[in-house]
Amino acid sequence: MLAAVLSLGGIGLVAATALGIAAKKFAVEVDPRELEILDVLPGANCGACGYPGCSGFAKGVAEGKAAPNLCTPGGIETLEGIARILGIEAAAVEPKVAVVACQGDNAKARVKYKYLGLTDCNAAQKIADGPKNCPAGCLGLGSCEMACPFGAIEMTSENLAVINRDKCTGCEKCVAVCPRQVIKMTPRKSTTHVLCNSTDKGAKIRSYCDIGCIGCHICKKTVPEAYAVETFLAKVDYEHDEEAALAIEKCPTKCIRDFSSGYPEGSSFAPPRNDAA
Amino acid sequence: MSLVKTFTKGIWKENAVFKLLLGMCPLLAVTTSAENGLGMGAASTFVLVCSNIVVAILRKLIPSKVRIPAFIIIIATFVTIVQLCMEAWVYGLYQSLGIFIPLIVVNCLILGRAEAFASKRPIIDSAVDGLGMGLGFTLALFILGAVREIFGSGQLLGISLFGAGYQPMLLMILPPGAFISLGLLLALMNKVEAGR
Amino acid sequence: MDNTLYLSSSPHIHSGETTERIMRLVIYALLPAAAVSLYFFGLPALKTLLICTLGCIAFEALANKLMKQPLTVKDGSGALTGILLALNMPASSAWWLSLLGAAVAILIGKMIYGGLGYNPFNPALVARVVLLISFPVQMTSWTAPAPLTTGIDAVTAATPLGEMKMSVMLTGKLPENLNSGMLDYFTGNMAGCLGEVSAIALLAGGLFLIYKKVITWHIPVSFIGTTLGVGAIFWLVDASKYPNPLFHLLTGGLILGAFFMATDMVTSPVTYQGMLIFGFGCGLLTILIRLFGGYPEGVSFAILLMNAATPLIDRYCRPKIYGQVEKA
Amino acid sequence: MDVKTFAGGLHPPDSKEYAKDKVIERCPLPDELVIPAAQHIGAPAEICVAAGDLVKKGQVIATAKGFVSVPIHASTSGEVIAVEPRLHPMGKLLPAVVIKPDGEDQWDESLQQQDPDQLDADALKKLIGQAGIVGMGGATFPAHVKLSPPEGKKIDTLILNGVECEPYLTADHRMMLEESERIIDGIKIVRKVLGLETAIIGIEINKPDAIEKLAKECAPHNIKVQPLKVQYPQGAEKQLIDACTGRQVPTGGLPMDCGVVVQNVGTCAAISDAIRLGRPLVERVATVTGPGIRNPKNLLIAVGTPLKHMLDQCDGLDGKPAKIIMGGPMMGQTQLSLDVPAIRGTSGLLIFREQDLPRKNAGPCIRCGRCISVCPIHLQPTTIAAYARLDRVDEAESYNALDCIECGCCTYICPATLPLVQSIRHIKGGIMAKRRKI
Repeated sequence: MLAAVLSLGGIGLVAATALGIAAKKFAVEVDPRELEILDVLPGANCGACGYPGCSGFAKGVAEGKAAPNLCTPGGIETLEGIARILGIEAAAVEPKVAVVACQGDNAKARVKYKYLGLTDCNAAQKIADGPKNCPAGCLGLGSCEMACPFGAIEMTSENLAVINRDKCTGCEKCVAVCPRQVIKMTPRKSTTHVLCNSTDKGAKIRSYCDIGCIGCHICKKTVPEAYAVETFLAKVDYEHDEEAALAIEKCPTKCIRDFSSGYPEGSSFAPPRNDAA
Repeated sequence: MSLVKTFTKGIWKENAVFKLLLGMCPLLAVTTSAENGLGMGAASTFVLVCSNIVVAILRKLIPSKVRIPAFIIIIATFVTIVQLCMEAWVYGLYQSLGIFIPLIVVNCLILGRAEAFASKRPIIDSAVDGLGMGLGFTLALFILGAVREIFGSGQLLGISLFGAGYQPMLLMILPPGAFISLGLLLALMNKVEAGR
Repeated sequence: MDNTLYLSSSPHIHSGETTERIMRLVIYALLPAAAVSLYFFGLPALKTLLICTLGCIAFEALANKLMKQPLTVKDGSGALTGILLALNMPASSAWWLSLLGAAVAILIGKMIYGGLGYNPFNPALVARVVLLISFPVQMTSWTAPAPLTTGIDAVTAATPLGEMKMSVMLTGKLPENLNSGMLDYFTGNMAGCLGEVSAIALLAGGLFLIYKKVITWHIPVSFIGTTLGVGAIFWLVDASKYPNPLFHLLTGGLILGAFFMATDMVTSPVTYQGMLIFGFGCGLLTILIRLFGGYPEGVSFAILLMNAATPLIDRYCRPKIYGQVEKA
Repeated sequence: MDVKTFAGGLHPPDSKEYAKDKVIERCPLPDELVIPAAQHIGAPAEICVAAGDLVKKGQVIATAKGFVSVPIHASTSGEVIAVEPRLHPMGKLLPAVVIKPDGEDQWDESLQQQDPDQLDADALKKLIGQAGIVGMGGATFPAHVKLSPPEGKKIDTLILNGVECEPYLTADHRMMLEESERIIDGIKIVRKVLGLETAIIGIEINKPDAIEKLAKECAPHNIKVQPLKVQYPQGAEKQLIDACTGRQVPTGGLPMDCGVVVQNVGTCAAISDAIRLGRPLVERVATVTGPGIRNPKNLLIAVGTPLKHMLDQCDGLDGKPAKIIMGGPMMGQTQLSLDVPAIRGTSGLLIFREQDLPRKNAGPCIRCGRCISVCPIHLQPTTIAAYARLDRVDEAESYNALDCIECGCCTYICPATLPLVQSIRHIKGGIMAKRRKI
């Protein structure tokens, strides 16, 4: 009995001493804040911050190399968490959401040719600048859908990309992959958007699309403070989101949409929850 | 978090097997029958509840650097208790579970709860968490054991289901059967989850 | 107005080779073996063939429906799996055994990985091995061949490989009459799975596939060559304990496996070099399992094990590309 | 006969029966010639005429910009009616000179006839550059650049490309039969420029008449005719060099890295004209063929002739066109409209109707390995394409995606009808973009 106690105790003592020495000698300094920050990050490793994964970003923030407000998917909650850990003031980051500025699906926009080949917008764009007559509209081959790490993008039954506002975290992966720059980052709280990306003249747009912005200025005349028209394309001033919705009825081509009333037809998404909340 | 939530999350939302994939070793090894699964589940639940309580009691006394050895000793104590009790009262089950009873010590589910929950929360919470997690684990073991027993020997809890004409599917009792049925069960769970 | 011209990336013509055509040719190549099995085993063989084939097609359609995919049964791969599975079953298989085999092959062997092209293991072999392990008695209840002409009721018998294993295990020696039945082995007049019995029918089908350029010679030759070569070495060492290579060739599922199962494109390497390695591995494992393993026949296990090694082989076998030369 | 070839490739039905016996016909001038400024690899030429100018045939209308560039010449005499963006065979609107022919078709008087024997290599090279000669096989690489190997590169062999491995096309075949004298003269000039003796003409054995004729006529000039097995893509530089000499162009290198210069037979004929007659490259032979054309022909066309006009010379369309292809069916480019002009690199116009298009039934890759066995570069197209689908640039690069010559063999053979070449082309763009970034 005694021998057992002594031998086991002895082994324990020796091992503990060795471990203790090793722990002191080979200690790796890890900033404890780094782990804490990693805890508050969403952990999607989406790369929207520009760092390789959440741990890379946590390290960057802890070392003071990265701005704490780069994590768009995490939103205000994450930012507050990081600010608390670092003991700094939370500099508010405007939460963003991506919007496909086009409604020219297969039913509404004409094609330049029938495309055969790889289901990839970038590959199609290389063949005579894409199969659609519109030089700036959504090609509908789903490159953004593939690129989205959050499953927030779907192609409608008529092949138009639609982004789910509840799922979109604003990581901008889709923006990077779209060959036609038709996906725009917009303030999350603004729900009214001009869904057209073509700067062609009205007559030309009418020749290839039923729902493109023709630059008629009617929206601007209706709500002057909320709209501006540049190169035949209307733009919403997102500061005046609520007023902007007043022009939707007046738009002759129906290219202005208030997302709080639902997504373009052919989409399976349920209307977004109240964005402002 | 309310106590009810603490309790129920272990059964479905954070089910040790179906959601966290913890405690695979006993899960795959002993679930050759529903009875074995239940026995293993009960033993693990007991250890889990007791160790969670003791860890919660001692959580302020245990220095964080040696917490893992301390947890292991606490868990090992209860495992030994369970082992001796089972040997005394349910000898048949004890024999069929064999080495996997002492191996509860290294079940990462138990250590995981001690580390992630009990060492940071009060006693009552920890006990409820342990109970919930344990029951969730037991449930998983029972389901897997039942599936394998039904297909592998045509019985459930030792009661013959299909009569003499049934040809048992031996594979389900063998280790590959555990992997295949677990995989299919997980797929089913994910499907159910995705459908909600 | 929509333009009606097609634009695409080059090339603008196609060989006309299709997945369906490949599958169809393999099915044609299996017909002689199926016909021989019908001759020797009669109606039970027909029943097994039909249940396996129709079962596979039905389960694939079911899986398509469940996973909300377009129907893929038209590519013929499901039917092919069914035929291959049937040829790997004993003639006397019960209906539920065949049906279960079809379910395992299609659902667990193929569809859960994403369907044709993504399955790491040959589906028919997955099913065969699952059945063999689950129901060892039923899967090894061989019927002695009873050609339609004789009209005798089926009796059970052991396969030549089974007899060999039993004899070596009991007496340490090969059975006396081992070499007496070579001609029967060649034509298929022996006990065994439906499709593996007739070497001549299988060879005809295999050569047809090579002639039609559906498969290349690499896997069959290196598979059979290795089996014979290694078998010959053991035979030369001790002819009383190890059977001669011809016996290895003609009995069991070697030819069926080498021409039809190991060459399954999805689960075998894509480069010639890789195919040779793959065939070598299959051959070596087959002979080792036959001579030293617990089961009398090792072709299925050997192929499945090498299926698992295929990604690795593909990773390391790359053809030498044009232009990897010194700059002049 | 000592017939050679290379490893890999395949043999699609060559479909040359449409036009191979049709003697080259001169295509009358259209009402309007559209001559784009970008007709060659390298910097586009700079347009130096304006609307209203009167030009003569052979007059420079756009000047070369940089070394890898050539001038563009008026293809006939007439009035420049517009200088504006027009639809280019690339499928984009690009700057072009629109000429209304005056019907006189008068050559510019300033063009001088020269005797190549009196000129040295540099002078010849300069004249070839000024005449705007580009590779006429379709690659349109400026010829004078190819003929100017950098210091230290030893060139010992000239290979003439008379392979014409693209199905349907017969322009080079007819050239070899009808214009063999000009071709041989061009070869002798190129030989002089490069200062070498060995010249080999590679011709596939599905053109036995051309082999026979050239072999007979070349013998006195110490030019070898090499018969080649019919195998696509034998007309690709790298494969042709392999077939004729057994040498391989190092990966990432040019033919000159293994001591070889390759020229198309049509290019040689153009070089002969450029020196002896002083005539720049303003016309070429193109095959108008395909099942969608009533009367396929080999036409001598002025550069800038709209495709529609070429069609009219062949009695028009037989049915509704589904695909208009400039070039051959394996590597040609589909066109948006028949208003596109033929340019210097236009070796053919091919029309398919709906029923001539391959059946499309793209399924999953079944890993049959056919693409690997036919790849003339011995790449693994299916693996590269799989990485391309996932945008895994580094892995695709490690499988040598950049060595792909885009010949189309893999896509042609693929039983799953996957667009392998397109995937590889796509990821090649990704690799190049990554390299530029670093």
